[in-house]
Amino acid sequence: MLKKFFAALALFIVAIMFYDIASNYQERQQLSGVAQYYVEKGPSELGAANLVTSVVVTYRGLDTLGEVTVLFISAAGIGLLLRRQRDDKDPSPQKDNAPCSEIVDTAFHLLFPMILLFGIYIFVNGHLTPGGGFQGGAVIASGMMLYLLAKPNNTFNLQLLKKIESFSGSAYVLIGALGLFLAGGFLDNRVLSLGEFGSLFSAGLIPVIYVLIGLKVGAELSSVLTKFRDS
Amino acid sequence: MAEAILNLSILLILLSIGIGLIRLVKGNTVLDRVIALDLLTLVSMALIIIIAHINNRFIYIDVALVYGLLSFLGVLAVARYLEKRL
Amino acid sequence: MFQDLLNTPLSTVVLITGFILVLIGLWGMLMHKNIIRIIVGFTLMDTGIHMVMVAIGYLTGGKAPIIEGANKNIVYVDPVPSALVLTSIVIGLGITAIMLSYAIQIHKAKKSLSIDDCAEMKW
Amino acid sequence: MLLIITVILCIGIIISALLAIYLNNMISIVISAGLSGLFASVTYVMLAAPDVAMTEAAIGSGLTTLIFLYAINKTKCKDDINDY
Repeated sequence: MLKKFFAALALFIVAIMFYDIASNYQERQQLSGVAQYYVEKGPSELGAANLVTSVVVTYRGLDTLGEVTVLFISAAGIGLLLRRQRDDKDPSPQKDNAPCSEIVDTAFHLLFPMILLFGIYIFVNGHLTPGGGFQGGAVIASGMMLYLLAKPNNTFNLQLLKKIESFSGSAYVLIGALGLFLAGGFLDNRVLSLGEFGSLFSAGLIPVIYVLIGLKVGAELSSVLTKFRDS
Repeated sequence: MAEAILNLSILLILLSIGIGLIRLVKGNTVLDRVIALDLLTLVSMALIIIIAHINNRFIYIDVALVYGLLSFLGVLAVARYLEKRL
Repeated sequence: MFQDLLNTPLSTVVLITGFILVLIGLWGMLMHKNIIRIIVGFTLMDTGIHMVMVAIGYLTGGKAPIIEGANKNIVYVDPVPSALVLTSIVIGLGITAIMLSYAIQIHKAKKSLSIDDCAEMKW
Repeated sequence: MLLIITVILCIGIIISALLAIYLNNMISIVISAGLSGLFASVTYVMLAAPDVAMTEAAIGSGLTTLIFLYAINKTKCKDDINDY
């Protein structure tokens, strides 16, 4: 009872705070200064049609690097927490080896390449259409999730996933450092030529960096799923 | 004419969202709620496409494509769990 | 009065929903004893905060910030909150996964998911 | 028209969040939490943020549900049979 009272009190205080914000809120009519700069100068400066992409990859690129690092640390922490001890008292119960049903099997063979292709489409076209590395990586991890559900007895090659992850992570940092020497600064995309606005090979380094981010996120989320299943 | 058809389809979609929510609230078993999840995913896919038409931006359809390819995965995961073979 | 309600901006509705969602998630986190239910409350809070941030970035009549033509008169929404929320959702998945792996470890050690059984640090 | 759609979506979000707090069955809780993410992603499309909507769709529809189900499966008691 006392616990309920204190919980309600805490909720009430937070609600007062939120009420103050919500009652003074008015929908904005114009952009703030920084966003105004991004919208006006972004397309001609960086050559990417999708402004969110240019903010994520170039203008706030260092934040994205930190974010990818956080994701890597969380995947490593999950691996550390869910590792199987050598003297485990009760081993995980044996799964029956019966194959899964006909429908799931057929749908797996039909859909698995399509989902992977769609993920690749999303992160290659990140500078033109909505989407990008994080979304494409999540779609690829969903394809791997379909694999785990349809083939319960197989496992991934975890070493290969780890290699893809470390390769793309270090290539990301190296390409970022390349901009330090050949262009304006760290993670600047104007190392390659900007190309024609709106075509696939444009916007300098943005597609390359987004492909690397997509591979890294996809490999990390797939290894998290595998660790959860095998723990 | 086209405007009337558009409005009618929005009304039907909102009606089916309401029906799905009723099944979600009432549903006695887990299976009812899974069916409600599937229905609501399909209906919101249609809603995204209609919003793309209203705003006249056809790049929004990519979001509906993601739903179309991946929406069955949640239902499949719950089904494998209920089979006790996850 | 009724006319005013019909002219409510879209983002106000979404902002208020986000705040209510944060309150619901906080209530769930405070009132339940099962660790997995606490984590579900955390994900609800996460979604609410994302909705608030997206609503703050919206401009009246704004279009998605993807440039198609050279028309200067189109109003685009703010791209910065979109970029922040984009990364925040992925990090939210990582945090949820790490909390769930802690829950699995606690269950392995104590054979129970109730937080009342984790009493070592209690005083 | 857009306002009506948004209000109904927000009602859906709040109803599914309340269900995720108050239901007693674990699987129903996970399904309701996933549904609140789904409606939220349609709301992001309404607010002209398709990138965010795509992220929420790709992550909220499958991956979160699967991780929660694995955790529930690992922490289940043996005599817990009222799953349906």
